[in-house]
Amino acid sequence: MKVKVRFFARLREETGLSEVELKLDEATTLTDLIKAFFGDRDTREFLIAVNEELVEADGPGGVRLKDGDVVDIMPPASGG
Amino acid sequence: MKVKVRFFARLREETGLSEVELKLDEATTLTDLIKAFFGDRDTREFLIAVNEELVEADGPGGVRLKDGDVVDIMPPASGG
Amino acid sequence: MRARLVDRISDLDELVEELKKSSEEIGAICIFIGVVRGISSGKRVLRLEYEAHEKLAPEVLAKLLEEAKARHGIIDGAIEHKVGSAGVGELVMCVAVASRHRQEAFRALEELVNAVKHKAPIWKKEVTEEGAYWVEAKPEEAGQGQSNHRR
Amino acid sequence: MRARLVDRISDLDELVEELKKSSEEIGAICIFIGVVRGISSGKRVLRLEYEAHEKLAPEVLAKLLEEAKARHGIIDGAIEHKVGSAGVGELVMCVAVASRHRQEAFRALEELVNAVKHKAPIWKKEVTEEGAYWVEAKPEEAGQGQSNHRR
Repeated sequence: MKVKVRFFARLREETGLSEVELKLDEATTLTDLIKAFFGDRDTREFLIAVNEELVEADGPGGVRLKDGDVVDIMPPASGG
Repeated sequence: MKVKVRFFARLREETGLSEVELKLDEATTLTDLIKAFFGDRDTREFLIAVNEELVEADGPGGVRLKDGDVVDIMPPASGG
Repeated sequence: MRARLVDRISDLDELVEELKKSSEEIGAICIFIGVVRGISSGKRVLRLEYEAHEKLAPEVLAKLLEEAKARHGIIDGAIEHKVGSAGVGELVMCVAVASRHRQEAFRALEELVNAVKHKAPIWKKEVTEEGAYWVEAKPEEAGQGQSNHRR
Repeated sequence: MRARLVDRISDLDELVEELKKSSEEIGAICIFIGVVRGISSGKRVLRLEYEAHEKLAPEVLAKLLEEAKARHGIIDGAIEHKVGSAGVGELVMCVAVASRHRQEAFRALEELVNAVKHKAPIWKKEVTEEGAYWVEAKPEEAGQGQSNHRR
């Protein structure tokens, strides 16, 4: 399957990436995807959205990805 | 001595008086003056100013009046 | 620090500009605005009538601002209170505080609004369809056994 | 209930007028305004740069307003948050709530301001004389062990 990943703010600068298209195994979960970029960093360090809906990467059973998904990886909120 | 007494808001309507000039014995205290108009009502029910300075009518020793004083008798605050 | 009685509450954007001028360290501005409600205790309100001790009220308001500055470390503040007749929807009170961070602004604002209502020699008469009443601070708020008086 | 990202925070007097329109029962309006400080942690600030998730941020802000309405019984509210570059003294955030009485307005306002800072996908970079830093929520505020990251 093909998945688009977008990085925001500090994470865009850290990775040097704004947006990438990835070809993944069908079994790849959201947690696998984050690990591929950020190693063992605590996933609670990120805000994650799939298809522009906020999700819990560590929710029960993990989050399954499917072809065409857009995954947004964002730093924690720091507005105001 | 002569003392001017002014009444505000609800107290002006209750007494029907806006401003009165009184001729008082030299020994008259602020508490005596309030009692003359309002009987035994708790003086904490009023805000009192003498010569446009807020005072505690029931302060230690009471408040002495002198010739020419202006006494303002006001209801408790209710702005906002 | 400006504290005054007014016929009409000032423009808020101008007030914010004025507060901001006092220091480049201001990071938070908090504003409370009192508005005349159309219904009070189930009665239709026609208007409110505010009376104040014209000399004492501004002095008390200024003192409350100074106390809030000392106690909460706010940088600047302003209080305006309406006097005279106010129709439904009219702005009748504005309390604003400017501070470095938001926490002290929240604390100072709430305390100031309560203090204005319970300490400033300002009185409010509610004129409703069923009559006119002098409103007094609720006992639980004022911390004394004061009941409302009807006229 | 309006929640949006803006280039420039709207006129406050217009906002108050708009909030008042939603009900004649409104008696209190509380507003928080965030301002860019000239000094941060002892460094001179040149500007802040705000970035947001353009689709998600307004949705999260709207949800926060709905939650505040349900939890505190406020009548109406509005949130505006700046995106892009903001100079010292510029208004960058405005949260306003309108309610029957002041207590629920104070509670809702403080909770909303904290929630905007800790839940909305909006990020802030501080550009100072000594360098540029992404600012992150302080651990004691966010309730998690997140440290600030320097770039």
